Amino acid sequence: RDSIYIVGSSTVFPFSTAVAETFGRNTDFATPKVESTGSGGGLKLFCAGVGVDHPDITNASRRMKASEFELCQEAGVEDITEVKIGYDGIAIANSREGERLDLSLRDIWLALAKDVPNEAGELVPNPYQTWNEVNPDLPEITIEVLGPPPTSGTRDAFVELAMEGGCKTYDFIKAMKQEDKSRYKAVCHGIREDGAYVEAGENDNLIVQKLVANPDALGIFGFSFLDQNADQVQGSKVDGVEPTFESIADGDYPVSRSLFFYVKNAHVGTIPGIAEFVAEFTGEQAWGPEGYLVDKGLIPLPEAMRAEVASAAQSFAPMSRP
Amino acid sequence: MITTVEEIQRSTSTAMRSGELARVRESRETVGDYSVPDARMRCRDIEVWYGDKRAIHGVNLDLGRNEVLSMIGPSGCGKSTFLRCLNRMNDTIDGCRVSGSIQLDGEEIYDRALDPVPLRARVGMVFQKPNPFPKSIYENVAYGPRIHGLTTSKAELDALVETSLRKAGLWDEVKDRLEAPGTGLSGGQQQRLCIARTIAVSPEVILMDEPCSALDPIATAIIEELIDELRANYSIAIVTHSMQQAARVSQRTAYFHLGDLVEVGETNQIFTNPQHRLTEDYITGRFG
Amino acid sequence: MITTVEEIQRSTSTAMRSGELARVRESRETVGDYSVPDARMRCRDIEVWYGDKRAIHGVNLDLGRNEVLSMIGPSGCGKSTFLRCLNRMNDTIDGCRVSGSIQLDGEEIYDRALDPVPLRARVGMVFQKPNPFPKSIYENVAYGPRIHGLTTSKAELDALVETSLRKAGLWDEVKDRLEAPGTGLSGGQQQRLCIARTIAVSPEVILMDEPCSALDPIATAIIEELIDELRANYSIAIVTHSMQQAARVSQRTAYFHLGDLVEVGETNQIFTNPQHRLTEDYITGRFG
Amino acid sequence: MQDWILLLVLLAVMTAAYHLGRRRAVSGVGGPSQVHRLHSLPAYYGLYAALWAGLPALLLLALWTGLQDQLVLMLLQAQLPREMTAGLSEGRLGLLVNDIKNLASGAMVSTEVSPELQAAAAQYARLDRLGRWSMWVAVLALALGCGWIAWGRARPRFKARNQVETMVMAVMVIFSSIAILTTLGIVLSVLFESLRFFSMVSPLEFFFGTLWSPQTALRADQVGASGAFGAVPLFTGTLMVSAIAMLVAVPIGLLSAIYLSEYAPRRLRAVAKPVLEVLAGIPTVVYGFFAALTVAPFIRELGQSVGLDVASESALAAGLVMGVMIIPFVSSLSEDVINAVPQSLRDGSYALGATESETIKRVIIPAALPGIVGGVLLAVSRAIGETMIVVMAAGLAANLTANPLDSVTTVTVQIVTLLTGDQEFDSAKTLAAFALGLTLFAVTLVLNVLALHIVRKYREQYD
Amino acid sequence: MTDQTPASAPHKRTIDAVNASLKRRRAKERRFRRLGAAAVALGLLFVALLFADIVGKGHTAFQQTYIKLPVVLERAQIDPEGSGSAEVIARANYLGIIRAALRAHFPEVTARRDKRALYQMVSVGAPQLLRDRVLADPALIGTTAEVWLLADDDIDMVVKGQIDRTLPESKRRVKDQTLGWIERLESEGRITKRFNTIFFTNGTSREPELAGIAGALAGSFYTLALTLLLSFPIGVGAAIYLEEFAPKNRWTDLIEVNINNLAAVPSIVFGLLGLAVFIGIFGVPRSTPLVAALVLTLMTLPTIIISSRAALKSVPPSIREAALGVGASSLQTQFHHVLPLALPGMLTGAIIGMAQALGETAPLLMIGMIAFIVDVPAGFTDPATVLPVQIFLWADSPERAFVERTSAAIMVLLAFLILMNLAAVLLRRRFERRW
Ligand SMILES: Nc1ncnc2c1ncn2[C@@H]1O[C@H](COP(=O)(O)OP(=O)(O)OP(=O)(O)O)[C@@H](O)[C@H]1O
Ligand SMILES: Nc1ncnc2c1ncn2[C@@H]1O[C@H](COP(=O)(O)OP(=O)(O)OP(=O)(O)O)[C@@H](O)[C@H]1O
Ligand SMILES: [Mg+2]
Ligand SMILES: [Mg+2]
Ligand SMILES: O=P([O-])([O-])[O-]
Repeated sequence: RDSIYIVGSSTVFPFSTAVAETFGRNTDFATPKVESTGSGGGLKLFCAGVGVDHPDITNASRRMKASEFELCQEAGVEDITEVKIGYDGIAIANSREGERLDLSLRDIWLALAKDVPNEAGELVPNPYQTWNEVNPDLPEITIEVLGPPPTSGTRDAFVELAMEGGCKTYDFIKAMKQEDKSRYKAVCHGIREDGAYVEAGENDNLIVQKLVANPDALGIFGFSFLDQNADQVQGSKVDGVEPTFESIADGDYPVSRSLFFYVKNAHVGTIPGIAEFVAEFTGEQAWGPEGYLVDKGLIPLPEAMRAEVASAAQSFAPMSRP
Repeated sequence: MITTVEEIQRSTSTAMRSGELARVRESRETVGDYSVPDARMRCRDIEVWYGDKRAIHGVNLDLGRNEVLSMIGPSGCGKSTFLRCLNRMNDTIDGCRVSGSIQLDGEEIYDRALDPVPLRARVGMVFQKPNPFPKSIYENVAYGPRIHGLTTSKAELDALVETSLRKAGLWDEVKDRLEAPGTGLSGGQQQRLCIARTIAVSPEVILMDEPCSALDPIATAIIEELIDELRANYSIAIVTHSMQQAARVSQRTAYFHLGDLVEVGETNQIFTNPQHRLTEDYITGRFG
Repeated sequence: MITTVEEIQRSTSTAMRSGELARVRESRETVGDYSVPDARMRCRDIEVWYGDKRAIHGVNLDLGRNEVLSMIGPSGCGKSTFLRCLNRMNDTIDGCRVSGSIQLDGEEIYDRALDPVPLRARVGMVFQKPNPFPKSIYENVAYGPRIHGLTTSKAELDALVETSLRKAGLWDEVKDRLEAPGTGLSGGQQQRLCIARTIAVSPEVILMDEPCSALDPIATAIIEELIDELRANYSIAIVTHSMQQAARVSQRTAYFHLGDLVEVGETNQIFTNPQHRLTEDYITGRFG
Repeated sequence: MQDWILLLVLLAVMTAAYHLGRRRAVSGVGGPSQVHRLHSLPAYYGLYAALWAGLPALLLLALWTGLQDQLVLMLLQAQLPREMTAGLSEGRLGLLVNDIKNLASGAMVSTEVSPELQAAAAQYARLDRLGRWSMWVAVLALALGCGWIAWGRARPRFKARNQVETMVMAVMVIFSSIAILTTLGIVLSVLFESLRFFSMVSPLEFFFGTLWSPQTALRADQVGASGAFGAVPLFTGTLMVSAIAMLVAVPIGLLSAIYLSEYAPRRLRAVAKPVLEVLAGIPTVVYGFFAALTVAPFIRELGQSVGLDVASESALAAGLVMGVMIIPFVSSLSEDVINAVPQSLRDGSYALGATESETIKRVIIPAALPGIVGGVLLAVSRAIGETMIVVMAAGLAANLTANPLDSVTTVTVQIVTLLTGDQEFDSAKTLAAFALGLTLFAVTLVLNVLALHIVRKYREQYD
Repeated sequence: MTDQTPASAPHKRTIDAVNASLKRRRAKERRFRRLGAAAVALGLLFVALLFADIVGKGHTAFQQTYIKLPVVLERAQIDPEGSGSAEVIARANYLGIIRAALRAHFPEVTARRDKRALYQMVSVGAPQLLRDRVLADPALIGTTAEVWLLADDDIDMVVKGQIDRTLPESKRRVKDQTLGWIERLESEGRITKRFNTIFFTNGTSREPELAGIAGALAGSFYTLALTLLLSFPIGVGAAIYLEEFAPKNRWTDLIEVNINNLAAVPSIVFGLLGLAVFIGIFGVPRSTPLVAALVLTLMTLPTIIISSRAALKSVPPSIREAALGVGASSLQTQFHHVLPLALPGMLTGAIIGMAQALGETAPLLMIGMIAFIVDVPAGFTDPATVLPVQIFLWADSPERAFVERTSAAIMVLLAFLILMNLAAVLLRRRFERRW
């Protein structure tokens, strides 16, 4: 094998392939082969062992879990370099024919949670049918949100950032975190199953198209799709912040998550081109604010962080146990 | 002992006689009167083509009321082809074209406006190769009455099936296995089943293509008796290779040869005093 | 005028005579000597079942060398079934079981070790319903010689095809359309084609199931002549409904009735002096 | 590359064996004029020799090419200098060897090329060549040896045809058993995971539970509100979507088949049949988009205009489009068998005064039934196995409903989403995919047994 | 109609009954026939609809926008020593040359940000294309040539009207400034649309304007060739054995049910099987046409076997008897007589099975075919992807320009399908006959 073998997240796939292509074009190395297996599937393949048959790099739209790290260690994949490459904003959008919404995290949680507090502060099954029941400032349209299924990394991020963020605004629930962590999570992460939240599969283009067809519906998808389809859909403001490159990069927009890739250090120096590939990926021309990855919709890390991550990545400093 | 077709043809050039008689004997026109008064079916200038091959060359022939007309002739001379014209069965053969006029009770059957369905209900047919449906014996016979709605109750239908099978002489052999498939019968039984199937719809004209070819003498007798009985109300055209049978059942006989209708006339006359040389050769080449 | 099967059966109970003669006439065993010395084929205790239905009840019968054996009997009595046992053609019917012993030149043909392929090449068959291959006429006849490698050159094969078609009396009718499909022939032509196909492989034993049923007298004569000629070298079993034909071509005749072999003997004797009452009834019910 | 040449050489050997075998048999009886004295046609003797010359050698070739690399690498590893391999794990050794291979084949190498590495690369190239040459020798020797033995047997009394047919038959038996092996493979590849699943979730809940909630904890740090594994809604969903699809496909397919084979002019038939078959080849993504963006909104609007509450994802939309997709399964296969019904049966019916449609309904269809059922079964199967359309148009919500206007999900869809999303291979959630697969397998098995019995009952044998 | 004597009661009944019901039956007949015609029409309509949809969306992808600029190809920059060696020429900084040309054409653009926007009008692939151009024609060095440069996908979308110029700036990806440049270039006749050869010669790419279908096409070709090679003989062989030779008993019933059941196994499960058996046990390399073909073979086998068996069943038994009767062995009977008659049905099975295999993605998911592979595969063991997977991936890409390319890829797939089926369809027509 003389080419790099990359697996992993479908969210990172567009960025990873863009780098791979440029790398192939601009160097004498063969263009890496990039498989889209999902973060979990990628890590599973990655951690299966060291050797030509195993991937060199895996992409992930979340951090590697401790259990996965263990798995790697057991299989002899000891030194792993973690590279954080930037952010992916998660947009909550609707058709341009509809009204642009200004949601708070609490609104989002109230609209989509399985159980919500009533006046008495008890948790009851979510009674809200229209947005203005959630918040009188919002228009009177039915709550219908098209979003990814639980198997998707985007969904996890959405739940953790948006839902939990809104949920925490209730003090009694926040207090629960200390007392009964699992109950806290159940309350904050539970998404209603009565049809208001529609699990729409992982094809974000389809969600965009469905929003166009149905102006009352909201959709949850990656920022790149909002960027590409700005003439058809508009991102709702969350806590008053519109999803834009700048707001996400600055961390003002609250619903965004970090993207990573992991390198198998044992393969560096034996599979040709890995070091060069990492250098390409962590170069300014790629992931900088004016790099080509930004055109593909990647939200770059802040400058200082980029420098730090790049030097760590290019020296292949092994990560510690997460 | 034997006269092959070849030999007959060779003899054509040698055994010429002179005068009127000779002309009749070698006529290219049909010898004898092919028309009958008040005919049930009247065929004029029938030509049939299979692709480029002409199988019937301008045949004129009438089928009278309450008569049995038998058609004889060497194998491959066009008997089946002609018979199949009479209920437009040739329509189903790819590349088969029929021209000329065929009238049933004065009505042109090859008229484009004519519906072949009632035509075929009126002109029934028994095929040369038995073709029972892959259904039970009962269903085979009940099929026609069912589609035409001839009976109103199950009992009536049962009775009709029984009578038809009885008339075809098959009842005793199959009465306790009416539910068995018709295709599991012996050759002769299948043939009788097809006869029963045809008479179950009581057509006005019945075309029978060698209905007794696979039958033993006893069964043959039953069928011949049936034909005789049917004649009272219907017209029947029957193709047969047995001249004895033709003599027994038919009033008129037509002799075909290589696509031509060579001679037609009273059965008696044809068998005792054929006019055309070909007919004579055929008749006298008879065995038995 | 007519004797139906039913009437025959009814008469059984009334017309009883006494003594030895009566016993023979009502025998449940086969009357006459079914065996011949130095038989080509020897069948013993043949029983054939179609599912639960027994079609042949313990038949013993020999087929001698250079003889023509004809089998007669009412339709559905099991003639075809019996014939099909002789070259294991019944193997192809689902649910058909054969028991007993059949030997060809002393070799058990139902032996598991025996390859039915050479058997069928040695024991050829003409089926009751003509079944030409949907190929050209030429290919129909050439097929057998081809698979058995009977000819070494195209010319030889052409010659063989021609002789076979000539012997079957079909050559003149088809010689200029050998490439036409065999299924586009008339009924009688198809039958002769199947005969030509069978004799093209020169089997030692030929089984013919009503080979002349669709043939006119002239064609019949040609086939009968052929049979006579073939007898010089081969053994032939022929099923026929025409007693005249049986009398003309065969040396021995077997009479079947409802699955039983009722009587067997010299053809002359069977037709002039039948021993069993059923045989007599059948023979005397003859017409013509 | 070399393997291809070897394959060609092998082919040449087979051709030669054919001719030699044939010749020997023919000359054994004294020339071409005597071939009728052979047991079988001369060609069979040739084929016999050719098959023996070819098949074992091909088998060896396949095995050798499969194993050669591993063998060479093993040899190479054994011969590498101690200091290079010392302390290397198997995986790292593999990487080292990979480097050596890259070097040998002239591809890019990751590190500086040390002399040892260079030497190893040369050694590898040597070994590889040696391996290939021994393969040539072994394969050709086997081909010639077997061919020679077979050639020796080509004597006149030798039952060459039977031998060849036995070989062909054996090959066909092997082919037939592939189906069994596939089943075995499938069962085995889902069984253990299923068992693990059932050790976590009670089968009772799985088979009779009416709540399927994918919102279970997939990871330790993610907690779902409800974790329910009642598969009933999935099966009812599958049933509904497939039923709708069949309601579209069977009438359209069957009627098309009938029209094309019985009524249509030849020209139309020649064109329409292959055109309809294209429907089976359009990627399901396309159908999915079509269902989700054209059909579903249309149904939704239609429903709203008559005052019905229609979910934006509905079983109906998915079922309809899926029905279109499987039309050719019914139409083409039925058309073939309908066309194969002998003309004499049609004639028999027409002669009784039946109309075309009566003939079709009462004679032709019953006679063609086994084949038609085969096509329909294939269509049902395809409907059950289809994912993309359902995901895109019917959603993923496991509703237990009998309303086709609701959103439903199917077993297959759940299997695919569970297997392609973020997975964890020891959580009940991912394992559920395997359990679903196994259950679906069992359920369809039962349905197929029923279908077989029904077909047997109504089978009509013509001729 | 008939004026028979009353004695002929029975037949009078028939024709009367027939005539009485004829109208109804004829109406039924007409209805049935119309229903059939409607079904065919409906089927064809669906095909037409899908085609229209696909072609309507995809036909624009066969054109690609180019921008003509005067490019200064200074010898000093490209080949300073005048060696004329291809290696030196290939190394030159064509990106810089192109950028210089852009700057020269739009001298008013000076701000860094604006310059960046300006550079982005030309595809990142343009330098490489320019290099190839210069390599092919070294005489250009030292001249100022008018060169058609590949435009970026956003520009392409604007020129093709996929991005609405009349929308307010905030709702568009292409800003007013760029739009102004485009309009200027258009008015100067420096923008044109040409046939998109890149689409047919390139492998995939993340840049829509550079993305091509060649890799997927080659992958599909290898995969399906192998699938056909394996599945048709195996399927037909198994069908013949099971239908004609296998003893009819419980065991063969089991096999029959089992094969029907395999047809109902979701295709992704075949992917699991392939992953476990072919990749796991036999070590077949991932993401290759070889492993895909093995999996797809298993998936299409049931279809071929079932349709072949149906076809064999419909051959009349009398044909078999006829062949056996002249002493053909059962195998000869099959191969000489039954097989030719059953071939149309078997080919139908193959056509449908292969169509399914060609359009299938789910099982390939499991065996690593959902991958970004730029190089066009050259064999059965090269990493490859296939057309439906490429379509799946493009359909999931955010770039607007991939929408039309997705449809164009579908058109290519359908063309492939039609070509693949053509031979089979013609062959089938030759063997079709009635008896
Ligand atoms: N395939 C079959 N399945 C079931 N029963 C059958 C089958 N073939 C024949 N039979 C029955 O077996 C008996 C003998 O049939 P066979 O065909 O041998 O009669 P046959 O003597 O040849 O009559 P025919 O002169 O009418 O041809 C008949 O009662 C027939 O119904
Ligand atoms: N479908 C067909 N296609 C082409 N030629 C045909 C077809 N059917 C019959 N023929 C030819 O037409 C001629 C007349 O055939 P037809 O079947 O009418 O003969 P027939 O008199 O019934 O003979 P038989 O007594 O043998 O049944 C024959 O030469 C035959 O070969
Ligand atoms: Mg005829
Ligand atoms: Mg018989
Ligand atoms: O593929 P994902 O893990 O990024 O959803």
